[in-house]
Amino acid sequence: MAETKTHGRHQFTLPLLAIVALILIFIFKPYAVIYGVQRGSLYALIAMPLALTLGIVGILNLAHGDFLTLGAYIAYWIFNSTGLDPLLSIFAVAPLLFVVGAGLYKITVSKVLRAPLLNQLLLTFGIAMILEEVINLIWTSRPRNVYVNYASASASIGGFRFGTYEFSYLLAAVGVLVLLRLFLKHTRLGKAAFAVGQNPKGAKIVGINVEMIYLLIFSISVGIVGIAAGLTLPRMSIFPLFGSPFTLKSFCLAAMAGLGNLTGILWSGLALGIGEALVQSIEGYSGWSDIVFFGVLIAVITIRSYRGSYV
Amino acid sequence: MLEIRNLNVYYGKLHVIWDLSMTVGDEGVGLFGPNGAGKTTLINTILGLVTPKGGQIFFEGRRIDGLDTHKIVREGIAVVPQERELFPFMSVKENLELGAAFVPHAQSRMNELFNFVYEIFPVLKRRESQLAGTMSGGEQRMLTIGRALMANPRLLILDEPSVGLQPSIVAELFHKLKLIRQNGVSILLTEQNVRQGLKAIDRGYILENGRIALEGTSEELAANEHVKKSYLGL
Amino acid sequence: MKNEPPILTVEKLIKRFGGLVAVDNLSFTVQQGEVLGVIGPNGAGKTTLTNVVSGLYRPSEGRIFFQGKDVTELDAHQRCRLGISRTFQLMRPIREFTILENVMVSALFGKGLDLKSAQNRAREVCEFVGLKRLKIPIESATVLELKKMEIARALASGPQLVFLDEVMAGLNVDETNEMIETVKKINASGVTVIVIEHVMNVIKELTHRVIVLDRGRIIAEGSYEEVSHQPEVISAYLGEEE
Amino acid sequence: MKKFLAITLVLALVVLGVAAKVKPIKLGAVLPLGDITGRQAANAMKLAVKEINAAGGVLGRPLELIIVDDEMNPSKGAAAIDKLATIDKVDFFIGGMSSGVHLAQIPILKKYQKITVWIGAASHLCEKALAGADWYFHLHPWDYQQGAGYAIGWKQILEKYPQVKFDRVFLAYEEGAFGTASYKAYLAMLEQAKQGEGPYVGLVKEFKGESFKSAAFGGGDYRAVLRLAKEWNPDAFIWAGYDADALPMMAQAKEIGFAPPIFIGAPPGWPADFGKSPLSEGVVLYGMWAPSLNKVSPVAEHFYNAYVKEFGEEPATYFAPLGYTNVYFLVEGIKKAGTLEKEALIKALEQVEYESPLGETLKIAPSAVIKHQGFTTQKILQWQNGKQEVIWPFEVQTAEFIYPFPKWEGR
Amino acid sequence: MKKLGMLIILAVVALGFLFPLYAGPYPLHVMTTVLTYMALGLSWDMMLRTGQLSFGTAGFFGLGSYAALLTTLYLGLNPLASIFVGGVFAAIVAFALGYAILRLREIYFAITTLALAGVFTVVARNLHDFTGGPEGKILPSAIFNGDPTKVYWLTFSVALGSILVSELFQRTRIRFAITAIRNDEITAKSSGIDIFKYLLFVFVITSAIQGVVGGAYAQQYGFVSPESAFSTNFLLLPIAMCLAGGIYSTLGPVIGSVILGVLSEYLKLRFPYGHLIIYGVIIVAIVLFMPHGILGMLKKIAQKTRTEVGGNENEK
Repeated sequence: MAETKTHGRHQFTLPLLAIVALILIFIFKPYAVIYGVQRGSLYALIAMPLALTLGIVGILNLAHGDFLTLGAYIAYWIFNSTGLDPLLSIFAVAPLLFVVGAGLYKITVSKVLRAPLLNQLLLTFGIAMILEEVINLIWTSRPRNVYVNYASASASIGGFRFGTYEFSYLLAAVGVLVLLRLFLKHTRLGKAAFAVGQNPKGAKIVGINVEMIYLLIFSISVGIVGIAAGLTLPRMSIFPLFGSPFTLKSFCLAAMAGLGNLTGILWSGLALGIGEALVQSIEGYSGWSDIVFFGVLIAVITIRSYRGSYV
Repeated sequence: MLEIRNLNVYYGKLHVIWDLSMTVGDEGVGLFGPNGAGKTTLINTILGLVTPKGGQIFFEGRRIDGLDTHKIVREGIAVVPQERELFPFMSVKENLELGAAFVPHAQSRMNELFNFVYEIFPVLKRRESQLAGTMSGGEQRMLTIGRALMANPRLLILDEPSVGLQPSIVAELFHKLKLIRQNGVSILLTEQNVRQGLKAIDRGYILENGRIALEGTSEELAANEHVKKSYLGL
Repeated sequence: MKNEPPILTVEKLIKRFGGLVAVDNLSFTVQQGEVLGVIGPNGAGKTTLTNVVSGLYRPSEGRIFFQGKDVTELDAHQRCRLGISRTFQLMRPIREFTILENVMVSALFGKGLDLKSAQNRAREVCEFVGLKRLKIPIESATVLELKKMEIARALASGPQLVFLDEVMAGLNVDETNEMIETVKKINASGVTVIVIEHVMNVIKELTHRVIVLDRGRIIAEGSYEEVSHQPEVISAYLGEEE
Repeated sequence: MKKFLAITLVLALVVLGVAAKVKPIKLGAVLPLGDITGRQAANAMKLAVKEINAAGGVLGRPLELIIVDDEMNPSKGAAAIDKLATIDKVDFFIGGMSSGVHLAQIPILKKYQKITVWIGAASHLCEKALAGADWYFHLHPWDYQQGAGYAIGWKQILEKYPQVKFDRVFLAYEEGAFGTASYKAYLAMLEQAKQGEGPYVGLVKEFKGESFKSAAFGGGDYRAVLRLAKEWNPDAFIWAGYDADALPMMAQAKEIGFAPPIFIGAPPGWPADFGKSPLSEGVVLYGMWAPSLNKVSPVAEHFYNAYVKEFGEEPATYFAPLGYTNVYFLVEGIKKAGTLEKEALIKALEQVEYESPLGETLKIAPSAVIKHQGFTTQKILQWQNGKQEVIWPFEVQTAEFIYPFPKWEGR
Repeated sequence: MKKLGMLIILAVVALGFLFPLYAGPYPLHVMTTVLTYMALGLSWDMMLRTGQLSFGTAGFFGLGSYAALLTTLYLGLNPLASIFVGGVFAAIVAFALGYAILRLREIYFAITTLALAGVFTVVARNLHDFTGGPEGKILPSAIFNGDPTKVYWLTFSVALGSILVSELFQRTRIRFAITAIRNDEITAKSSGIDIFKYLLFVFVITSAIQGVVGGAYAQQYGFVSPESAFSTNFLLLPIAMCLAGGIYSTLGPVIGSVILGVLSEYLKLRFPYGHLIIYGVIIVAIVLFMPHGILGMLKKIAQKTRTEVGGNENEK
């Protein structure tokens, strides 16, 4: 879970370039920036817990997006039976998912901690399948929605009219990031988790209960997904495969940011979100927007590998 | 302080430690023997990283075999493993802090322990904010010992502390171990460099093929013919 | 021996890692058939030097000549095939292979033999270094066996020059003595050897010539007797005691 | 004694008779059971079979329905046909949903040449692959037929409601096969119209299309395309996507303040809660069926009530009444032919006129490529007060057309 | 002992080859699918043996599908020849890309191959006129006019070919090279192995196999579209099958694909609703209780019985 340190001038030139690019885009395609920031922060919000699990527990969770689905259905169910606002239901969904995560960790994940990466992939792939199909059996494939008035609220500033709800993704992403960083840097438990991520054996011999940390981090990650679930529910349709595309996106963001770099995930998410929104706004070429995602991803990873190779 | 009774350890079908009994009191104890004799296995077993098939381990009268590693460490045993097992992306200070943070009887005395460690290894004080991963091998070894001391242990276990270190550092290291010993910390160490090792301990065991072949005070061992020939090269 | 062209020539070699200079403007030669010792404090750049000469790292500056040929731009596997081989301080066996198979790898690819002859060659080399249990999996091998396997692998590719990086570390006196004999045998078979060690006995026993590195530079050069009495060496490396 | 003999004889006859009757007519259905469409179509088929068997079966024989899941996977769907043909030895194939799966099934269907009645697979690619297959009956309108049908509908609506304008049409289509096919069909027909041919002559004067990524495949941000549409200012805005896009599309249109006079959604199905949202009011949709048909069609009403009673849920997609129709249509044909013999049955099926729960009578006629096409048009409906009301065809109209699309303010 | 093994192998191959003669069309169809996954799984496993986890299986499968179908469609190429073209095309693309991406390792390589497959999909979807766009392209008729026996034999040959290549990898010096690379690249390099050459070689060969399998699949149905050709089914299912059977071997993927392939079909018939839940549970159970796959478990059992019978455990 190390924040990778780039030293020298690069530290300043890159963000500077990014800011210049952002201003240029904003002048020509202001909406692309707004939409991009909104969607990008959602990607980041969902990717951060995945990266957390990957970095500390060392598990690549293919069922990550399906926890989002599960959380959204729980929020939906709460809404339908009690009328509780989806945003408020976060306070129920996140703890519930935390418990689900803890249970799954105990029953399955803890058994494959020392297994090869591939076995972990297969395990979480199986869990993803079970989650998707159970949800499908209970709620069918028919999409569900929750309508709340504020989800389509908008604001106008000087002739710009834009939706405000999705800025909650940005708020949540920044909030989660700040809290996670505070947790990892400044609490005893967080430091322990950070240590476990770097060297589990070393952590054991200084008296850290590594198993407990794994359980905690895995459950926290799943719990954070519950926040995203509550936030997206008023804005999106949910269906059994609703969350699964986010697994891939999160996985990509984590790789792009560099393993364990939580702040980098937010930046990567924003960059990809804006890139996507930009291509989507070009008439006749919106179908190519996916290629931005893959293209930027490949470019970043390849360039990083050339720079980072020790030969 | 530490008592091992009739310990048997297997790796799969391989019998690594045979019916081994030994004790460590308020003293420095050395564990010598050729490669593959089972020294590291024994240490790992004491720490709960390896589960024994039979026998008991007591620490200050309490049975610790079967406990999880972190619980054993919290009982008051600290270890300096052969592979340093540091936290490379944390500073020297953070590494030291973590040494104490999870051990109840060390937490409250954190400042005192910092002073103690910095006194023994002034270099750590100077490098306080350096990332552990960027330090040289010798410095990392010192940091590992420092981290173990931060746990305010009553027993400090060191596994081959001198391997790969330059002669001047090795000499310094054993000098420091004496200092630590004088502070009332019991020491159990394994060492190939028996000549140096004997200086830091009061008593020693020779471990061969998973069994104790010989035991005695450091003087007795130094005078023993077998030890002289095989371990001291005389 | 002195008048022959050197087997290895290192010229003004520099290796930087970011801001750190691990090898700093190093020049030396190694004569065909000699045993050269390289000693120095931890972090002096001994292993980096091995890595640069064997091709794992590209030098930042400087040139390396092997048997008169400039090998600076060649990859590790190419240098291995030319005749430079090495062992690793932290042993790096192929965990899924048996001892024999580990040695076979370098006979196959370093020497370019076919499967059958590679196996024969591997057996010969293992016998040469005194390995007996050839078909055991790595996890049941002892440290001594692994060290021998490292040497056997380095020899199986048929090298002219071998780097032995701390092969004695962690061995007791008996084991060390056995290993010294082995290295002598290797040298006697015509292979030039560069020994990197902390164990001073070994350096004393084995080497014809010693270079002492400190912070990437040569601070002393000569026979063991000569260098071990130089004050710089004592203060930087040996320490005041003994 | 005589009495005993008589009883034995009667009993034996009954037993024999039952034994003879027991050999059922086997219908093999292939459907995606994991999807709501397939699941409900399967339910409706079961319902139809149950009803028919309760009424004494066909030709004195009961029906047996064997359903195999295609898992929306082409090779699984194709294998299912083989399984039904050789293991279950079915007499007929029914079912169908995805065009992609069907394309893989067509070579297998051709191998067995059994009479096949299909309710899904609207792609013209399938139609092309089925050229000359006279044993094949396709009930769902082909993609291009749907487009043509809407034109007829809108023309009639324009006549009835003169204030309605349909000159500038914007199509937002999802970038996958479904949406792209719609877009291409529109382009082709408008091109035709320029030559003075086809249903769109005199209807749409200007047309523009742009794609979006459906929420069903991880997309769900429509604001770029909606903004484009808003700037273009169309009379009618159509989106061709999936049910998952429905409500978010409305919410985002509201967000950017885009309220075209006609707001049309053309997904294959609608999400469960769409009607509950005030954003649904006034949205026009294309479909084949709605519960509101109960008001005008007794068959529809019967089907609806029977389905709800049997399964305890509402039929949510028109594939439910289609599945029901699928079985009844075939059975009507068998009754008419009085035999299962292929040629005779094909002839009979060509003659069948089945009054379906879809609110129209099913008749077979040739399409552009194949000989046996069932329905050719979809209906134009509108969400009103949370329900789908039929606007067109006027024969089954259940509510007046709300025009223009109500403003966003206040909802 | 060795002779007996050879006989068993020959018998199994013969049984497989003659399968159409004694099995009905349905089992034949299921086996054809199984063989498709088997070949994909083997190719993925071969790449994995170098230590490189590829998620590009579906990508090269799709490239092969498109190349085969489009050459038949536009150039009128013989379908059988077009399958070969599918393989060659995938190999060429792999060769070109390999230079850029084979420096990447572990998760970065995996993600990049996955992203490349994504790029292929987007390109295929957006070149409307050439590839048919999202709707895809269809041929007038499937290969062999859809004759299931011939289609089976075609797929059987492809799978058998993959098995042979896989065995070639296992029995020659290639095994030493790629196992060494997988375990420790630095050791491999220092032992004289040209790592990049071997990685590129294996990447090209396995991509070619994936291309051929894709070509055969496309020709089997005479149809190609982005959704079907680049379906994640062709990525995840072969991986699951390999892991269930046991990785780093020829037999593992073969066993895994047959067992999981047949099992999934059986479950579907037995439990029309929710069968995928059971399938998922089985996968989870395999990971938890058979971490080395079915093959690994069989080996363990065999070892146990051997030692219990009194075999010499110290040798080997």
